[in-house]
Amino acid sequence: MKNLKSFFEQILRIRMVEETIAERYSEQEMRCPVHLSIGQEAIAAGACSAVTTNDYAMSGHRSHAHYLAKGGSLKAMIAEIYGKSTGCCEGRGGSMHLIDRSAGFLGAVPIVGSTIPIAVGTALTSQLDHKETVTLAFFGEGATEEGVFHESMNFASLRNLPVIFICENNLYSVYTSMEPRQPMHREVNLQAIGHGVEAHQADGNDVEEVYRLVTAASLKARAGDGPTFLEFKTYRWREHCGPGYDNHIGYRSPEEFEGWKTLCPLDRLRRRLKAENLLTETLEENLRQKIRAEIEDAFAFARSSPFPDSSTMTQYLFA
Amino acid sequence: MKNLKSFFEQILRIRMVEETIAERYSEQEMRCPVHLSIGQEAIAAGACSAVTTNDYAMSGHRSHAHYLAKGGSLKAMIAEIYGKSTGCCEGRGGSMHLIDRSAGFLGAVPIVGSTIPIAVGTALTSQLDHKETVTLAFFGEGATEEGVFHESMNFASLRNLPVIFICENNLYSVYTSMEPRQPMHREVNLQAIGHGVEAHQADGNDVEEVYRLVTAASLKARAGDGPTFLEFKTYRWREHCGPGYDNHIGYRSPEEFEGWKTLCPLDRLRRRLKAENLLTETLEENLRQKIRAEIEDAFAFARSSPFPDSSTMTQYLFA
Amino acid sequence: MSRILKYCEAILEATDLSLEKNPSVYLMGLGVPDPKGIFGTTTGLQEKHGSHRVFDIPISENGLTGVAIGSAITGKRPILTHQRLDFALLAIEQMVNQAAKWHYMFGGQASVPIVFRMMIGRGWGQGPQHSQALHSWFAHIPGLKVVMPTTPHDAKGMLISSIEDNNPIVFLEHRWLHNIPGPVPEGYYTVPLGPIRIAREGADITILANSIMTLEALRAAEILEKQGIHAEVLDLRTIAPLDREGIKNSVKKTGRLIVTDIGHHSFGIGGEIISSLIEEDISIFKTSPSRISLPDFPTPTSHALAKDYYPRYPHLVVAALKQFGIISSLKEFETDNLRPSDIPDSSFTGPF
Amino acid sequence: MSRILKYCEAILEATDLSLEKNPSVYLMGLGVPDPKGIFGTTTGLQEKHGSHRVFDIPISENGLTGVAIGSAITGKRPILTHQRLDFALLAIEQMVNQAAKWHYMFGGQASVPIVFRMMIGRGWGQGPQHSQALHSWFAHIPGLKVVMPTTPHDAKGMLISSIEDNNPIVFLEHRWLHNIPGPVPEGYYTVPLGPIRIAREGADITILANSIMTLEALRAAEILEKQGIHAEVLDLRTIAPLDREGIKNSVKKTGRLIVTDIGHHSFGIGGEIISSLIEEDISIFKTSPSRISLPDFPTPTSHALAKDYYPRYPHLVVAALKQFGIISSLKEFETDNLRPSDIPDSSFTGPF
Ligand SMILES: Cc1ncc(C[n+]2csc(CCOP(=O)(O)OP(=O)(O)O)c2C)c(N)n1
Ligand SMILES: Cc1ncc(C[n+]2csc(CCOP(=O)(O)OP(=O)(O)O)c2C)c(N)n1
Ligand SMILES: [Mg+2]
Ligand SMILES: [Mg+2]
Repeated sequence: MKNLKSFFEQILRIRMVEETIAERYSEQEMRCPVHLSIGQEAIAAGACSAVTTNDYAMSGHRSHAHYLAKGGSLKAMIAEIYGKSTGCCEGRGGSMHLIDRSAGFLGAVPIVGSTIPIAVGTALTSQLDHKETVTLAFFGEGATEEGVFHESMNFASLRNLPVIFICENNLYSVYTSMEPRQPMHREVNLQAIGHGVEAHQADGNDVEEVYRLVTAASLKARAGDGPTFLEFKTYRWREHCGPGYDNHIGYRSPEEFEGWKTLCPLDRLRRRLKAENLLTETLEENLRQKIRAEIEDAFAFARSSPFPDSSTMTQYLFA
Repeated sequence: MKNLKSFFEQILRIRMVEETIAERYSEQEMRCPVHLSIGQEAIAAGACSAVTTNDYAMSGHRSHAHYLAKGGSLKAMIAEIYGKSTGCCEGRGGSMHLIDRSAGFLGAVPIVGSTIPIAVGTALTSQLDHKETVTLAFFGEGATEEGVFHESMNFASLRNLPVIFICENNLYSVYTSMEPRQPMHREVNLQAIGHGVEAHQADGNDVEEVYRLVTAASLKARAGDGPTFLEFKTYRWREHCGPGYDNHIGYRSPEEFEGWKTLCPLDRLRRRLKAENLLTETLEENLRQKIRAEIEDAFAFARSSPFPDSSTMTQYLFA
Repeated sequence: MSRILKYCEAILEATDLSLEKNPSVYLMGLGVPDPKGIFGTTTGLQEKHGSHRVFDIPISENGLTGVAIGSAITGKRPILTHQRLDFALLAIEQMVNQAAKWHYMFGGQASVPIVFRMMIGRGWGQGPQHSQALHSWFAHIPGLKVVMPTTPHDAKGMLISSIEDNNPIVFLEHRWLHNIPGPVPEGYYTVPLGPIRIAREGADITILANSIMTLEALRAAEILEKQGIHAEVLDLRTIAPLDREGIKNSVKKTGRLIVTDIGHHSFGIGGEIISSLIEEDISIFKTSPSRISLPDFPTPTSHALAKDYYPRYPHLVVAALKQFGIISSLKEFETDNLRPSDIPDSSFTGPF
Repeated sequence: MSRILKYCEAILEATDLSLEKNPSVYLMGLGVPDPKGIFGTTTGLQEKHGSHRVFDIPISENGLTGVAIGSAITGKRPILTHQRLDFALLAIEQMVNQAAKWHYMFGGQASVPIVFRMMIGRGWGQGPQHSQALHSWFAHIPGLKVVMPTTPHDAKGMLISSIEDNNPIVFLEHRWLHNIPGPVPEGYYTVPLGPIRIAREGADITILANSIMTLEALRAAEILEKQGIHAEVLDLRTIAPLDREGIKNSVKKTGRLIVTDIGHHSFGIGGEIISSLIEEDISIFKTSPSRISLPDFPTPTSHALAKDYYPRYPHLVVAALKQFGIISSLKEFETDNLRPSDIPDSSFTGPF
């Protein structure tokens, strides 16, 4: 088992990065949609801790946590959100298109479900090349409504590919609950069973459980025993897109939100660490300071970086 | 239970129609691809016998049996295959695009899986209008590999729609066995369970069993209790597309074919009827004569019908 | 007639009236009944017309397009929304193979009255996958009509016409038009699908524009007016069927043409228009016509890159002057570069 | 150089050589290893190169396109086949949103070397859903290259170039070309993507054709020759990037242009070509250019309807003569109406 403290640090770091984005968004310098992952960080942290830098991960519109947990450069991410030439896509992508190939984060795009088959394709390469690489495909429960998710599951199951499907079930797609989207009489992960893929449902705010399940799935995948589907229940705290909260607009209740806040993955881990005497206020404060410094650095970097010259718009059309 | 003799007559009629098409195809007057249903007729006959003319059915490339069993005009079908103006699409569709709205056969098209969501949409109309109509969606096991099949299942399950998914599992898609297409460790119908849809697997060459299952599913659908998925195992005798046989070209063994021939749905029913003293050689011969006459009539009608004038090509672009 | 509504309100009203008038009409799409109501175009409709006629759906673009078709061939008149055209690329098979061809391929036996409402995104980092305008694609497909109103007046009247039409209609709304106000008559009225709208009369040069580019063209015309050039601005509010006559009449008069489009340049709609004119009349142009459209690159996300990606009125002015032999530069006409180029108006502060 | 192969054999050989040369190349598609081997273009490849490099797939066009992309960004060079372009409409999202834009939107960090081989159907009742040629769509999308060879020589050389290319390539094969023989060099060679091929030189009129229409254009040129008109036939074997220079050079010489295309007329590729020329040079045409393409209807199935749906060489002859002021009728040039119009050659007897 990985160090609990490293989980804590990862979750805290993601949380602080996201909160900083939220705070500063109103400065109107991050001029692109942002889908924050606050409340859902434990899944990214637990899952990415269970694999190595050589392994792959891909994600969708809500990808900051996955990118960071996988080891993507914070500076390049913030610069990308600022639209700068030092961004991870040199400004061509923004928050919804993160990539850091050196960290094995092969890309995120905002078309719901679309990186799922692509992730499966990276696993095909691993299998063809007899590499031990495992691919993590991160997506929301909404993505399982897309046909391409099922085509991907079928192919991964059929070919026994080393891919782990990590479904963050945060109960909503934008402002829409599950009710008009999926049958209430079956759990999301049952869809995987339909494809003959081993499936589990677990608490996505329990980083240790996430880590345990992804570790098992990756061992299995590396052994050539195929894909696993993991459904993690969690909750998005902030508005679907943007820096604020949206519990007041009517699609979900403030009570529901408050209820989930008590299940905060960070608080939970803090309590656990404190109970085991692994964390003190001072330790946490030191950690926060370190992270704060890193974040300030990244924002300073982003701010001071040059904008891409608009004439470079023509670059990268063809390889 | 419907009259066993009527099942026999239906299957025999479909068989004889298909065989006549096969026989005469080499005359080069049926100038379009044909996907014959010989060997699979019991599913069409059993399923369509379980519903009424007011109910709907839709299908794909291999639709002759479904169209005929649902009560589609034989003349209009043969004329369509001959490319004549009296055809069910006035020559615009051919064998792969059958329709007879007066019989509730709302259409068949040759893009694999594409009528499945359309069939679900017809069931949505029935539900919205509080009609007791049930829709039969016929397709092959290959169509379950298309994402749109899953999107359709999810929506039908979610909305409890009066649609019956009838999957004819004939083991092949064109010349490809299941092996490179679907995981062997799960049955086709398990996919329906994944969507919370009641599913059954049964012998598709047993018309009584088909009838029983579709009757139950339609009662359930009419009662507002939602969709059912039925997987019927069967076998296509002729080549995937065209009038001949293709057991010699190497993708399946002549032995496999011979094995399935012994499970012929028509022979099986004949034995059953004879055992119950419901059929004699003479009775069958009379039946054949009657059907033969109907078929000759239809072919004569098709042959003597005029071709559409090529200037009418411009008709029907917009409604 | 002097009642002022925003474009989004005009869409809302057209939908409301259509739901009221015809019980076969229903409306579905991701987020249709949610608090944001598709940029304010569907707000309150579920409460008013019931959840059997106005409802949210799963994220299954292709499947739900098929569902719309199935309900259409059994008597319904669905309106299906896509918050971005880019998402509808998942539904191309059903739209193009099925909806567009159904009436034709089945010999006219069943029609497919569906309105596909799709939004075209722009600005605030929408980027490569939230900003595509593929009207030229749809216009290339026999059996589809493609509608793209610019004004609130037309948005309402043409949406009603589209809902009344018995064919599949691709109805495209530019995100930057939704909050623009304009006069909208009360009650139920239609604006026919097909004819161009003469947004401004002039005899010297024709600027054929569509959607948001019509507004840029009108600004360009004002500037040109000051130079003594009377530009005629045509609003190509229907891409297919194309009003070839209406376009020809204007160009016959002016002898000069700029086609400006919100789609990519190459193999876009401008080629069709210019080519059709010259095929019919070799001497219709006094000088080479021009096309001002999006460059042949995906939309970059950073506003620093996107600012010169989207052509605006100065590009039209420069192109027009060039047709009169006057060489000018964009900078001469950039009067409003105080407003950032990635927002529709100063009230917009993100995030979507 | 005098070795004769059929087009399908040229494709097979190109694939075989590429699989041999580059271990990253692999080939997948419905029926790839089956007894028919995609119209003879993949026969024997699985036996030779193994089932890890040549394999059949589920009927999941969109998903497998994503799989191809995923493998491409991790070092593979997939070739994905579609037995009909019409089926690939299910995969548009992955092709257009993802494959075409990947390199651009991620700042050039990963390329997507994929060849999408798609067949364009025709004849023997292929009908509305098995015969679409949507090259103008793909050509409109920045980031895609669109290749459409006519001869076996080019089929081999351009397929090898496509496989070597680091970008997503839409490689279109007309079903009626597969059995046509022609000289094909031995061994590994490339034909560059881009430049047009001058299929026949002439100074009087340019006939710009593609795919199977190039053959019709050559027949038309022969007939025109007899009338003293020397037609230049250009084979537009690459639609995107478009060889604007090559086209211009020919039209500058001849002053006359017919664009003939296997796609629908409106908003097709002809408009782009004609329009680009006139934009650059208002006096390039001596007379109105013309487009001969498919009418704006879905393909009807019955041969009785389809026979006048597809333009053939007489249409080109009549259009060419018209540009010289000579009015003629199609019938004058119908020399081969003994062969039914719905088959590629007399050996074809159905069913597919
Ligand atoms: C194909 C497609 N359809 C619709 C959208 C609009 N959209 C953006 S995010 C989102 C919600 C997806 O929900 P889920 O997958 O559960 O992810 P979450 O936002 O909850 O993390 C939707 C519908 C899209 N981006 N792509
Ligand atoms: C979307 C699509 N992909 C591929 C094809 C080619 N195709 C025609 S029939 C067929 C076989 C489908 O198999 P199945 O659904 O099991 O039906 P069967 O032929 O066995 O009755 C295929 C792949 C097609 N028509 N449409
Ligand atoms: Mg969600
Ligand atoms: Mg089958």
